[in-house]
Amino acid sequence: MGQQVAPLIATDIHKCFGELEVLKGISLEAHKGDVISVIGSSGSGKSTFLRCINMLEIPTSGDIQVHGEKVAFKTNRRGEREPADMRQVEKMRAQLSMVFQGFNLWAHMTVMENIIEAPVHVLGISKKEAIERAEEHLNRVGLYDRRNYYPAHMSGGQQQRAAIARALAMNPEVMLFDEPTSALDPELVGEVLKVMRALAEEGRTMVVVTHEMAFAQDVSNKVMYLHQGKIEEYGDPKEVFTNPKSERFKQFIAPNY
Amino acid sequence: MDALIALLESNDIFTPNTLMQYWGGLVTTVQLVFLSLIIGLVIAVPLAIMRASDNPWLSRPVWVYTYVFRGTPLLVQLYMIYYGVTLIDGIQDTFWWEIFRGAFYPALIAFVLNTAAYTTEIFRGAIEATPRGEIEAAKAYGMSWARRMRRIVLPSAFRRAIPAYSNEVIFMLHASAIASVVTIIDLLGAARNIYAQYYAPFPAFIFVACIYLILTFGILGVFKQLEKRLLGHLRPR
Amino acid sequence: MKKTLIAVAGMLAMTSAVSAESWDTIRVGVDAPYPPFEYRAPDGELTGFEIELGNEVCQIVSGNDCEWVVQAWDGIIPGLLARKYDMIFSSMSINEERQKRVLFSDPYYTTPSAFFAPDGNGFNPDSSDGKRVGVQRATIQDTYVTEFLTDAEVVRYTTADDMIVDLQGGRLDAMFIDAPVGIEMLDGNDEVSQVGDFIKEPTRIFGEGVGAAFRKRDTALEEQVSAALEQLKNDGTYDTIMQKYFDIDIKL
Amino acid sequence: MFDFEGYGPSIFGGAIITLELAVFSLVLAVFLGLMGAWGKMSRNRLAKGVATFYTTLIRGVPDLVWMMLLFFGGQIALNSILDYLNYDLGFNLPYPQFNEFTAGVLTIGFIFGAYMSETFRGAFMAVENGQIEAGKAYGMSGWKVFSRIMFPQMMRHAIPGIANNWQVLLKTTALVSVIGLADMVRLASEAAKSTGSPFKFLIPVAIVYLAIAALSDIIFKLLNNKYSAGVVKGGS
Repeated sequence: MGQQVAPLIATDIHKCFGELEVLKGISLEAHKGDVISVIGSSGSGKSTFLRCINMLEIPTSGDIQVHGEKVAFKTNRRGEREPADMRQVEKMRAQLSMVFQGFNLWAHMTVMENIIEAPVHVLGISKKEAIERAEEHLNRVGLYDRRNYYPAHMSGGQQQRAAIARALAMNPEVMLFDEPTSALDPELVGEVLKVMRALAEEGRTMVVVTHEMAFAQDVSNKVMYLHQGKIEEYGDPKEVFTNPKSERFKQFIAPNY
Repeated sequence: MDALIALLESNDIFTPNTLMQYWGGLVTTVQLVFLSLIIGLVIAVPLAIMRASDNPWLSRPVWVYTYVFRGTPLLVQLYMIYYGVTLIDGIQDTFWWEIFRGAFYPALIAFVLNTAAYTTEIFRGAIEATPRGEIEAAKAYGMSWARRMRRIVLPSAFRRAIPAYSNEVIFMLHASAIASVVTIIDLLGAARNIYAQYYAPFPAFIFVACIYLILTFGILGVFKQLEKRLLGHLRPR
Repeated sequence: MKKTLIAVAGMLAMTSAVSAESWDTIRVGVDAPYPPFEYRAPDGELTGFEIELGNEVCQIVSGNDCEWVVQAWDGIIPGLLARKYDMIFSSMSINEERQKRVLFSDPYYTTPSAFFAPDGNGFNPDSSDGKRVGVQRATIQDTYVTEFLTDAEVVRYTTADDMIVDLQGGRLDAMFIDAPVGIEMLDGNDEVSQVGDFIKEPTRIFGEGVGAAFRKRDTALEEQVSAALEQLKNDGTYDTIMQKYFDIDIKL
Repeated sequence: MFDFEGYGPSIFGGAIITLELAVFSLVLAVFLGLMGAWGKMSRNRLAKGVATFYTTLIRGVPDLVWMMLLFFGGQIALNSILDYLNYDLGFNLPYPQFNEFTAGVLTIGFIFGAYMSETFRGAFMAVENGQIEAGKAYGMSGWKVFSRIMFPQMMRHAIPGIANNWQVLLKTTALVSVIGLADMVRLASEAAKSTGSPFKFLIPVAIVYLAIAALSDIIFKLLNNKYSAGVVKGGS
């Protein structure tokens, strides 16, 4: 534990869908500059975990702490857990920006409008300033000349880079990536990974749910392997990939060697 | 011009007098349809949001309203409102009577309630068709419910609703012809007067059919342009 | 059920041949309700002065009752020309404008027209500025009001009962209608009464009484009907029927 | 509440008329709709032209205007032709007569035939070409392909459209009351006017319409299931 408060702490997250328990107590602590890859086969709960972090799914139990502020919960009349204060959640979400598997750009807005939407209307930044910053981010992801395109008129790779620019524009504490390359054609994966690699190198705090083993191994400084809602393996990728403790993880990474 | 007047005077039916009647009818029809649509639209937006809500206390009453008004003939609704208002106790002595005495406002109310019901369902469909991902993205960026509605859900739903809504506009234009049943001299009302005056169904009704045809395709043209402009973003180039 | 069968038969056959000359049944156009001349009893059957008189005429000419076809007033002459029926027996005043289109029998009754207004609203036909006055579209009353009450707002109705409802509901300041019809329809209503005298002038508009109307080519039928009417007026049948419906003498 | 002042039976009779009118009109509309769809998809330019003209014209003009035009005008047009033949040329042809019911069926059927054309055209186009080719490949005749392969598959796509048109058609029958046919709306509104209590008669009429609509919903759902046999329903 450093003196600095970790930007994101998730403690003992459980999530049940009806009878089915998808997450069985997962904790994660992201310090400034951490790049944490969350890997696992499909159904392991890794996406659900990410969605619990920014409360798109409400964790059945466990706590989320963003920049030292704990999200408060209450129990509603039907006995379900829900956030006590939606405004707190909204504030918290604004500090964690998410990049989705399916891009989820707003289809009725151009790239530029997508990027400045939340900064202007959630953070309250002036439109002029938002546009200036957006241009900077667009340059960074290499889409400046596409700023007035609508999402439907761009390739998947371009859309995902635009979505990353949208996430950057929030100036987030932590960026969450939910399988950002899974919906892309193989030849488009590279351009998105390149952008993510650059972000990692400049010290952004990132939590990345991914299937890209190379990214997990080379770029991240921590790897979390989930199996059936539990952490099977956690640690430095150099350590974990060369010397796995878990038999399952061995099998999981085997095809890559 | 002289030739035109000579032509007008040489036939029974298309005299300057009847053409003025048609013009008056056109103005009334356009007023009725335009006002109904605008007011109907304003009512339909909040109703559609309620109707799309998960809360049954909000969505059920709206469902009942749209089901009844979409499930019964507009003519029956018009009769109920037109004849019904006179039964309100003492309304004849209030200033409201100035408004409801003529047939225009009762008809307008019937049309508004009818079009609002259809429009509500059109918008509900469009709201529910908003891609889930886009809403999740809005949540993930810290937008509140109201902001999500205003900035993401409604703008995209409005655009998606345009094709269905253009049908509703045409439907309303055509439905407005029943205003003539309660003494309103709209386009069809003018045609019925002229027909009864000269016992000549063909000139009277075919002429008015042509005006409706022009209005219909005019409206369709405007909506085509609107679609091109506002829905271009959804079509891959 | 019978109606259904007729409808189905009509659908299947689409056509029912009617020859131009022989008259087994005469189809007669009538605008109902227009009491006491023609109206529907609660059981749905048509009845009234003209219905009874018409059936007598049809009995003489064809040996059967008339086959009544209800037709709103504004479509009644086109309906005749369209052969939806062969005769109009529906309080149609004989006047020049109509004689251009149809052939009339000898007149069989005459009635004046009159204004009716809710009591106490001070309506006066001579100062009708801005008043809402109801008439039936394309009637002689319509022609009169359009010509003489130029300041009034003329509201035209397809049927008389629509107009009465609006008069009672307060939507109209007055209506101008065939006097016996007005009196009959407002029977028992003590809030509406006749305003001014009976109006029968000018003859140019009000014509010379009411006649049955035919297509111009059906002169033979017209002669038979006129003869039948004459016979009924002479043998007392006419008077018996008239006394059932009227306190005044309308025979012509 | 259930005192209809003696008008009950005649209004009930009107409801039967309304229903008959709607059903016969639907049959005619389906027939015209199939013809129209065939015309629109035909390579024959005349057929295509006629079908397009028909659907465009119908959809551009209000139902009530069509009714008045066809009801008042249609017979006159027919009769003036026959008048000319009979009186001036000495023929003795019968005059076909359309009563209000027949005229109503013809008018409504004619109007909704145009809407049905679009429904059927869309449905025919939704049947995959491969299905037809497979039929041909097994030596089926053109009619066999149509009746055994095309039609049953087309119906699955057409049923939602037919259901929708039916619901609109049902309400359109009310307009015939304006022309003078003694349907449910006509009889109820006459009763309403002569008794001065509009709601007493019009609300039951509205309920009958809602009931017919709800019942037809169920019937179309059953039909839909029948024609959807073998179709794998996709998840949401």
